Parts: sequence; C-alpha cells; structure tokens
Amino acid sequence: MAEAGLIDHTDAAAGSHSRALEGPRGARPRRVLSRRNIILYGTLFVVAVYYLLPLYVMIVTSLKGMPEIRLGNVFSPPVEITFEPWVKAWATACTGLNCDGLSRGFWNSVRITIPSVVLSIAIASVNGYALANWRFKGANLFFTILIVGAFIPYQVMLYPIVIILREMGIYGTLTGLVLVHSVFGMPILTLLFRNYFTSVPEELFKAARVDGAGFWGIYFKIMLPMSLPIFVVAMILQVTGIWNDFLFGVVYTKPDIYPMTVQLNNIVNSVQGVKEYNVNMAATLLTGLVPLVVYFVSGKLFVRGIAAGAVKG
Amino acid sequence: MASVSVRNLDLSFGDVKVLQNLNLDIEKGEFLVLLGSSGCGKSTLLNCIAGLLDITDGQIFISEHNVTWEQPKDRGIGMVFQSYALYPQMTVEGNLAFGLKNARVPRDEIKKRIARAAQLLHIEPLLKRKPAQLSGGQRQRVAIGRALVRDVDVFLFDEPLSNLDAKLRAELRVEIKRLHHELENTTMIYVTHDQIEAMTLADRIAIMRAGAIQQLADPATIYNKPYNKYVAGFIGSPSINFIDGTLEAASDPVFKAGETKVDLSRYAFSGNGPKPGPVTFGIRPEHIFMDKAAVDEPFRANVEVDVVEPMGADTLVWSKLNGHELRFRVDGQTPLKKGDRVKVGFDPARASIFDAETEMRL
Amino acid sequence: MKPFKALLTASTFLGAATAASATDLEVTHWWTSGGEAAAVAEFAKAFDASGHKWVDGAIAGGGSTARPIMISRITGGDPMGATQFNHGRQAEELVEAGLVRDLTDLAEAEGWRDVIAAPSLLESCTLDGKIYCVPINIHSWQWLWLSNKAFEDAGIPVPTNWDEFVAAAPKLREAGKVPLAMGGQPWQRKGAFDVLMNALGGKDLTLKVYQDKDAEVAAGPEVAKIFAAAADAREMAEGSNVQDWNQATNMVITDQAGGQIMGDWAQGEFQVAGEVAGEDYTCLPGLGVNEIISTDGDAFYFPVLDDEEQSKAQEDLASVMFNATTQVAFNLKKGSLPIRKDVDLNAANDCMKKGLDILLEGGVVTSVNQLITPDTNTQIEGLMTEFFSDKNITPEDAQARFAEIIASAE
Amino acid sequence: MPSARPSQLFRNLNAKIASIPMILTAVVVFLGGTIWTVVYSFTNSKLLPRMRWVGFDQYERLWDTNRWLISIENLAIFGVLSLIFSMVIGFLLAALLDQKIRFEDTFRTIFLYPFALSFIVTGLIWQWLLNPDFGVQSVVRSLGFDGFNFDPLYNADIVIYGILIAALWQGTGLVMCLMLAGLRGIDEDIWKAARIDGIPMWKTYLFIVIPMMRPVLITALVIVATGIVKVYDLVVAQTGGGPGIASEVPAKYVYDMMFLSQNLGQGFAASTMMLLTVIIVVVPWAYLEFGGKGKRHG
Repeated sequence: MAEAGLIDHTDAAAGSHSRALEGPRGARPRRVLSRRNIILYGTLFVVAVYYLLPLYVMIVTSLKGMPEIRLGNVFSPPVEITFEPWVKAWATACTGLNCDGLSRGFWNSVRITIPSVVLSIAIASVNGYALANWRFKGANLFFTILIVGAFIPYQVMLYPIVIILREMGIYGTLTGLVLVHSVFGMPILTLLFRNYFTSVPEELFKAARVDGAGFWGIYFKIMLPMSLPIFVVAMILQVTGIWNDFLFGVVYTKPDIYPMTVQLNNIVNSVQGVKEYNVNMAATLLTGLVPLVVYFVSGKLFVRGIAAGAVKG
Repeated sequence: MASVSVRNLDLSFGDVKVLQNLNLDIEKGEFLVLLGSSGCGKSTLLNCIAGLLDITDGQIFISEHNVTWEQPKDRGIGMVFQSYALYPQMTVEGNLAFGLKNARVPRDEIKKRIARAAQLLHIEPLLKRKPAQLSGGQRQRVAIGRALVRDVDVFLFDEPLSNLDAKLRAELRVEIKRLHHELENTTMIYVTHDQIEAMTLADRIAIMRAGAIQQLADPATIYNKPYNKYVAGFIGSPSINFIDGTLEAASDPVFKAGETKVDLSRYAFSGNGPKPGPVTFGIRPEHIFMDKAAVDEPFRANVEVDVVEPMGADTLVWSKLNGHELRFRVDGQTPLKKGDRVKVGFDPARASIFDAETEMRL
Repeated sequence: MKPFKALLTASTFLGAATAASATDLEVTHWWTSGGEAAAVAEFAKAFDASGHKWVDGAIAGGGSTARPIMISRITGGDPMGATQFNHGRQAEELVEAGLVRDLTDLAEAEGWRDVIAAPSLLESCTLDGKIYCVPINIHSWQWLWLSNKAFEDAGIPVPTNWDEFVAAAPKLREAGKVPLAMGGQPWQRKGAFDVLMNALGGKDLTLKVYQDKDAEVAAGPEVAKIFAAAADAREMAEGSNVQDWNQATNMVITDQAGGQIMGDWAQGEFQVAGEVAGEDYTCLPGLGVNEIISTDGDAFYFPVLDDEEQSKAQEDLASVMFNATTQVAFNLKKGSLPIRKDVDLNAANDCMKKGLDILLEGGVVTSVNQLITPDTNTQIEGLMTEFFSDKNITPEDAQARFAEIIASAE
Repeated sequence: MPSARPSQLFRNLNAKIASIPMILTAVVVFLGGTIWTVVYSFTNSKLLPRMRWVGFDQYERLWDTNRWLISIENLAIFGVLSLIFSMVIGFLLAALLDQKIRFEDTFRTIFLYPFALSFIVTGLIWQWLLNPDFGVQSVVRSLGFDGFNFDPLYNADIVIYGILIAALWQGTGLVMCLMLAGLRGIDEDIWKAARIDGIPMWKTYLFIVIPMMRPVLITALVIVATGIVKVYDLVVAQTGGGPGIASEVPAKYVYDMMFLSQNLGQGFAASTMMLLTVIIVVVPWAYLEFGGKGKRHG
C-alpha cells in the first residue's frame, strides 16, 4: 500500500502544477537491452569467442583420451576426463632417451628467465633514463640504431652472435644466454622507458639536480620509485618473451640448461607413431602457464603501465 | 657588490639563438623579477643561472664566484618551480631533507633547518604527509621550504604561483614578500608573466622580450617612464592608450593626430629634446579624468562613450576621441551609458611619447 | 703428439671396452621418433657398459632444426662429444676448418676398411685420405611400402611394382583410401622423386644427372618419363594432409593409404606398431622395378675437444658404434642395414633381408646426397615441393627448371 | 677562479658510462653484426663464413629464385594486412572496451591472453583448428553443411590468410591494450566538447581522437611492424612454408639458406635485402622521431 500511496502523492504533486511541467522528468530511463548495448555486448561476445576458442579446444583436448580424439570433433567436451596427458607431458614424455617430460626444463626456464628479466630491465631502464633526461651528444644516434635493430630478424644475427659470444668466452653458458636476451630485449624496452621518463615532469628532475642529486642519485631515489607501472609492463613483456623463447635457448646453451620450450618442441615434434594431441596440448598449456598466470594476475597493471609509458612520446 | 652577475651570456640551440649577449647584475638581498610574456626567454635565463642549461658563451657569477661550469648543486642556489616538483614518493620531511642528505649535512643540522623552515612557512603539521595529500598552496609552501632549508644566498623562483587560483596566489605573494624581508641578505630572482606579482614583489624588474632585456629598473620607473613602447604596453592593466600621430616642434612641441592636438610643453623630453616626426602617444587610463576632475587638467577634450565596463571599485570606459580609441577609469559609482558625451582631461607630463620607428621613448 | 697419443689410447683400448675411467659424453642427434629412439638407446646402453656415460642431447624436429644448433655449438667453441650428421657433404667444411677429430688411427687399428659393407660408406667419411666420421648404418631410400589390408578393402591384389600400383590407384580411391601417402616436407618429396629416377630410370641415368650434372640429359626424354611418373604420384597423393613422414607412414599402417615411397627407416614404425612384414605390409625395394638401393645413412662426427679424458671417451664411443654387436642391435631397431659385412642378421625381418641381399649383390647406387651439395639439394627440394603441391605446374615446366638447377650445380 | 672547463668527453660522464651497454649493443651487435652480414653476402660462404669474393652473384641468384619472390610477396600481403587489421581491430576493441562497459577486466584479459603464448604454440593450435579433417571445416560439415569448405592451410591461394588469422589472434590483444591506454589518456573535455557540438561518435574518434593518439599509434606500429618482419616461428609451426612454397616468408628463406642449404652467402644476401628494406622504411622515420633535436628546452 505504501507504494500506491507514493504514486498517489506524485500524481497529486504533478497535478497541482501547471501543464508546462509535463514531459520527461527525473532520471533518464536506462534500458538494459538498448540497441547500443545489444550491439556493444554482442560484438564483444562474438570476438571473445574467437579469442577463447583455441584455449577451450586446448583444454578440452588435453583432458581427452586418444581414442576419443580420433572419433569426436575438437569442440565437444570430453566424455571421460583424464589427467593422464598432463601427467605424461609433465613427467614422462620422451625425447630421444630422456623420458622426464617438461619437468626438467621448467627449472631451467626459471633459471634463465629471472636473471635475463632483471638484467634486461635494469639496462633498458637506465638507457631510457639517460636518453630522456641526460641527452648527451650521439645518444640519439645510438638509440636510432637500436630501434632499427629491433626490426632485424633474429636469424640474421645468429651467426655474428655466435662469434661474439665465442670471442667473449661465454658461448654455451647461462651468462651468454642472459646477455643475448638482454641485448634483444633492449630496443623495445628502452623505447618504453624512454617514453615513460620523458613524461615525468622535467621540473622534478631539475629540482633534484638543484638538490644536489647526481645521475645515479636521481635514478634510484627519484625516478625508480615513481616507475612501478612501467616496470610491471617491462617485466610482463620480458617474462613472456624470454619464457617463450626457443631459438636462443637452443642455439646458445647446451642440453643441461635447455629451457622448457626446447622440451616442448621435442615433445610436440617427436612423433612416436600417432601424434598424441592430448599430450601435446597439455604440454603446450603447461609451458604457457607461467606467462598466462602473469597476464591474468597483472593484466590491469599492464594497461595502466602501458598508459604511462606508451601514450606520451 | 653584485650577488649574481650575468656577463655577455649567449645561448643557442643549434641555429636558434635563444639568449643574446645578455648582461645582468643583481645586488645582494635584492628581489629581481624577470617579467615577460611566454617564450621571451625569462625561464631560460633562470635555468642558465641555475646551471640546468649549459650556456653557449659568456659567464655567470654567483656571490663573486665564477660558476659558469659548476653543477647546479654547487652554485649555492635554491629553486622553486611552477609545478612544485615535489618528489611524490617522499614525505614533506623527506622532500625537505633530500638535498641536505645529498650534501651530507649532519642529521641534527637537517632537523634544525627543517624545523625552522616549517615554522617560517607554517607547514609543521604537514611534515609527515605525502605531496599527493596536500593542497596546491601547501605544496608550493613545501617547495619553497625545500629551497629555504638549503640555506643559500640566492633563491630562484620559476613562476611559482602560476598554478594556483587567484586567492591563494595573492596570499602566497604576500608570504613571499614577507619571507624576503625576513631573509635580509638573500637574493631572489623571480620569473613571472604576471605584472601584478612583478610590481608588488620586485625591487627591480627586468622586462624581457625575444631573449633580450628591454628595461631593467624599479617598478615605479618602469610604470611611469617605460623605456620603449613594448614595455609601456606590457605594464599596466588596463593597458595604456596608444594614439599614432606626429610630433611638431616648430615652437612648443605639439602632438597632432587628426583634429586632436596636445600641447607637450610640460612633457619632459629625454636627451636631445623633441624630434619632429611620426610618433606614438601613450597615456594610461588611470591618468585620464572626467567631468569636474578634468577641469584642472592641461589637456581637455570631449569624447563619446562606447562601452562601459563596471568592475566594482571603478569602471573602465571605452570612448572615442575624434575617432581614436581612448580608455579611462572613473569611480565605480559614476552613472554612464553608451552614447553619452563627456568631458575628459589629462596632464601630458604623465604621458609617454615613442618614436614611431624605433619605438623608443622620446 | 696428438696422433701418437690417439694411437696409444686406441691400442690399449682394442677389443675390450673396459678399464676406461667414467666420462660423461654429450651426444647430439635428431632421432626422436619411436623406432629411432629405441635404436639410439642401444648405442647408449653399449657406451654406458664401457664405463662411460652417454648424455643424450636429442633435438626433435629433424635435421633442419638440429643442424644449425650443432654447427653453432661446434663453431661457437662449445662442442658436444659427438654428433650425428647425414652422410654426404654436410660436414665437409667443419672438417676443413679443423674442428672435427681425425679418426684414421682408430680406423686403421680396428681395420674398418676390411669389414665395411660398401667402400663408399667410408669414402664419404674421408677427406684427403683421412677418416673423420663413423658411418653407423645404411639407409636406402628406394622402398615402396604397401598396406595389404588397404588393397584387400579395395578388392584388388597387392601390387608387385610401381606400374601395378599406379593402375590400382582408382580402385583405392573408390574404397575411400588415399592411394599414396606423402608428407608435406620438402625432403620427402624430393626423396620420392629421386627414388622414381633410381627405380624407373636406372643407375646410369641417376649418375648422369647428379654426378655428371649433365643438363642435356636432365632436359631429355628419359628424365621426362620420370617427371611423368612424378605427376602420377602427385595425383595419387592428393588428400594426404600430413606433414611428417611418420604420419604418412601411419596412414599406411592404419590402412587409410595404399602405400608410401619412403626409406627403410619407415620399417621401424611398422615394427613399433607391431606389424609383420609380408602379412600386414609389403615392401618393394626399387619400387619393384629395378632392385637397387642407395647407401644413404647416418654418421657420427667427433669434434675436437681439449679435455683428454673426453677425447678418450670419444674414441671409445667411436669404437662402440663400429662394434659388430652394437651394429646388429642398433640396426635391427632402426630398420636400417649394418655397415659391416661380417655380421649375422638372422634376427632381421624379410624386408631387411631383401635389402641386405641386394647390398651384397652390389645393387648399390651412390646416395644423391653425396653427389650434390646441400645447396643444390634444397633447390631441387624447393622445386619438388612446388611441383607436388601445385597441379598447375606441368611436368614439362618442372623438368625445364630441374635442368636449369642441374646446369648451375657445383 | 672558474673550475676547469669539463671537456666535451666528460660532460654527462655518468650518463655516458651508464649508456655503455646500449652503445655496445648498438655498435657491436646491431651495427657490427649487420656490417659483417653485408660483407659476407658478397662471398660464396657455404657452411662456414669465408672470404671468397663472388661479387653480386648471390644477389643475382636470389632475385632469380622463385621461392624468394614468393616470400617477398607473402610478406608484403601479410605485412600490409596484418598492419591494417591489427591496428583497426585493436582500435575497435579498445573503443568498445572504453564505453564504460561491465566486465571490462574480463574482456580485456580474454583479448590479451594469446599474447602470452609463443608463436610456436599459436601456430600449432591454429594448424590444428584449421585442419580440414578435424578442425573447423569438419565440425561445420558434421552439422549438416556438407559443402562447407574452409581449409586455408591446404590451399596455396589463401594459405597466407590462414597464417594471418593466427597472427591476429596472437597479436591484436597487445595493440588493443596500447590503444586502450591511449584512449584513457585523452582529455575527458574533448568528449564533452564533441557531445555539445553534436559530432557523431565515430567522427569524434576518426577526426579528433585518433590524431591525438599519435604517440601510442607509433608505439603500436613499431611493435607490430617489428613482429611482421621477423615472422618465422608462426609459419614454421603452422605450415612449414607449405603447401608447396605458398607460405614461405623471407626470414624462413634466410634461415633455411643458412642452415639447411648450408649456403651462408645466399642467406646473408637475403638478410641484406631484408635489412635494406627495413632501413629504407624505418630509418627516415626513426630519424625524424628520435634523431632530431630534443623537444624540451627551458
């Protein structure tokens, strides 16, 4: 009844005023199913399906047994869920004589990724900072070479780098691989950091100089604490890139430090009889797990960081 | 004894010459304002003095030391920026202490200086806060405090009040002036484009244009005897009336523009006396009087009111004097409307006359 | 000093594979399919038994993935203990650059030359009179593998030669089978073409084209026949959407395809799948037309190492690989022929025995890989890949381009 | 007494020291490696680099090789299309996400996750999905559309589009993220002004917002373009260059020549051509963008 009373009240209120107040009043009505919303969410939904389909197929396939894969279509959910492909991919899949799956490569990948990410980001952030705030003669020339270098296909550089590493005496070592990753991560990361540091108000930098801070003082005490977002972006890009790397990992190291991707390639490409799609998919998912988790966890920071580093040029 | 001296300073970026052969001497304890519109090189000059820009040629002395090649931190200066430039991740206290820590000042000394600066600037309650938690005015106080704790002889201000709203700006302006009185021996160089700040704060003003100083003088001189037409037009709000015409000096010097003739026998010509030829005649709106007040003025004429702008305390009247635009100020209570014909008058002694070609004051 | 020392170690080692101090030796290869892995395990077992440790450095994806890695490591100054290469001219330059170990002393001490099945095998390891590699098996390309069941399904007898197979193709199609299984990788297509040339054109034609690089012959009517046969094969292979050779073999094993032209390594796959030669599948050497086989195969090279113990282990490994017992064990699993003529192969199946017989009768044609450079090889591979996947290319066009490549070959 | 004038070399000394890794990388690795490659492209090096001069022989052969020409053509088609599509789709997705929608985080994560996967993985998945025997085609056919044909990876005429589908799947998410960040950086007042002026939304995007996003567009362009030139893993994993040589790309030609054919000289010649193209396209832009004078002065 209270409701009815309320309606009466409004009616009465409306009636007591002149006719000029008729027409729209109050909040504009919002329809959930407006044409705009249908198109908007419809499009997003369709596109999302396109993006999710492969992941769905991978997961579904990795949970099926081989007979089911041969019979059913790729999109049907598993009739019988089995985790055996995952176990096999992780622990027992063979390459040549080694039958310990991906497990061996996982820790190698960690051992490669962490120092490479740290070193490449450290170098690139200092580069970006020097380029943005301490322009010295010739700096832009080197930077231009660096950016052009980003376009050179890695294959082209394989040989020269073998020679360089050999001359440095670090061919086939972890140090060598970390250096290679740092070198090839440098162009894009330096660009990102340079853009980011350029967007930091210059007066801040000037104030710090007047306050007597030097090159490193300003970097560590002023710039570094302000640049978390761009560091997150750099970290995500590098973790993904280095974790997924196959070429450098296989060419510049030796078997006892081969990264996980080499094992993945070995499992996926060593066909023993029939291709075991379920094991391949499980292996693929396992290998992609680390970067995927990084993305799912820090996706929001990623966009924010990009916004900070890439928007201003 | 000059506190800051700039000798024959040149600065160019590639082919672009930003500052040319600039000379400036600033006395100890003086408050000097660098005034000019944006792009005139005033901030650039300040940055050169601070050592934040490397100069192309010339010398800079601070407290008798040649600091031309010194790092900013070694020049004995403190600087306050337009955007405050507070280190966002440090507390107010951290911001104030940063420079001192870099200079390896002992801990108790840092504490003492921060306490004193905080007291001077009334920011004691804010010491533990981060810049993001402060209002604009508070931030700028902290920024000033950061210069203050350095205990230096020269303060550089780079448009410190431009980011604040009008009310705060007025408040802080007074505070800076008070600060200058309290720190007797401290030289302050202050960059602004706001002439009110310049007039109120400065011991001397340097008006800059296109990388060169147009006039360097105390505010009264700048206001009353502008060195050239640019300075005259730049200083004063509402701005000075300019009327183009000719100067005739057959007997007594007379300014002629169409039917208007102004007798200039009371005008104090500089140097060589009146030189006949085309000139620009300038008279400030506040030096023109109306009706009864105009009666005693040496020059009188009738004008027609065009636009009336009441501003409370006074009213700005736009009028036509024989076709020439003439603005003048009257009391806020004066009833006037468009089309009224009124009598106005002024004393030509208070006018400024500029050579039409060189734009120099005659 | 080095040869002397090598001689010393070789002589102390002779015969018995004991007494050596245990050393880890990394061996790289690209044997990762079922049969291959089982075969390489035999080497590892034998090497481990000699007191050393085989560190397996398998790199999947075939020679094209593995070879750059191996070459980079050797030239980069971080060589492995031993590495696989195919016979032929692949490693020539590494030898010339002094990066590969000279095995002549060991070979002489063990009398390799006396027991080798075909002299050409050691010749391809030899440069300037010195031996630089251990040949470990003989692979021949010239085999046609047929699924008995597939022909049964189509209601026709299993063909006994290429022409019958071509004639049977329409029936197979009707029965819903792909007549000829063929993987998409370039080397498989080029291999099939060479087999057609070996089998249908004969040894002389092969040598004229590939050894003498006679462009006129390459453009002539005899080779035109080969291209016509290749066009047949192209038609028959339509519908086999696989990449890897063993996937194609699997089509034959699972009776989805009538047959496959593939080297004898395919036999390993039949074996792993538990199929029996003669019952489940039929093998026709030389496509049943011209019973000759080539002496392709694998060899191991031993990069020069500084470490003395490792160098010694290398020698032990070379010796183990050449050893008669390991040869038998390895080649049975691998489905290839041993490189020694003094071994007993009773355990071998029908197909292997057929091959062995042909080999001993001297029905041998030099491997194409030994005649042309890898560069020419890939050029022809490119041509064949195009030809087999694009029906718009006529045999005549393809032959013209083939002749051009031969003319410019080194 | 003025302190000693710091020599030109020692000005910003710390900055220079800190930039040594960058300078070494630029000069030794990128410049040195490039020069080395160019020099050896004039030799007939086979398995190992050797100084045996043959002049322009390698280049003559390169431009005589059908496979190289097809590779170039493929790269051109792939490059242009993937630039256009990834930029357009990336922008459209970003614009959709910028409509203050619900579940923005979810959608964004969905669009971005493929970027976490390597090209090898991407190639494998899509090779499988596009396989006519059990992928999309067979599924659609099993739904009753018998005539449905979708086998891009087995049709030489359209195989490059099959690769494009996979490449876009992997890469547009990042472009979207960049664009989204760019859109978020646009002043709200611009939108208000456009609304009051009654400018339709698409026009606002096209004529006002996009021109304002120039820096972000450039960053996106650089990232996408570097990926295009280098495209290799994807092709190897998805088609191996097939069917036939229909999906060959220059980077694969280089790699195959160097390591499969053991013809380093030819591989280097092909790399040099790629470098030359890159330099012609990129250097003028890079110089304008980074080589000119700094933008900020006091």
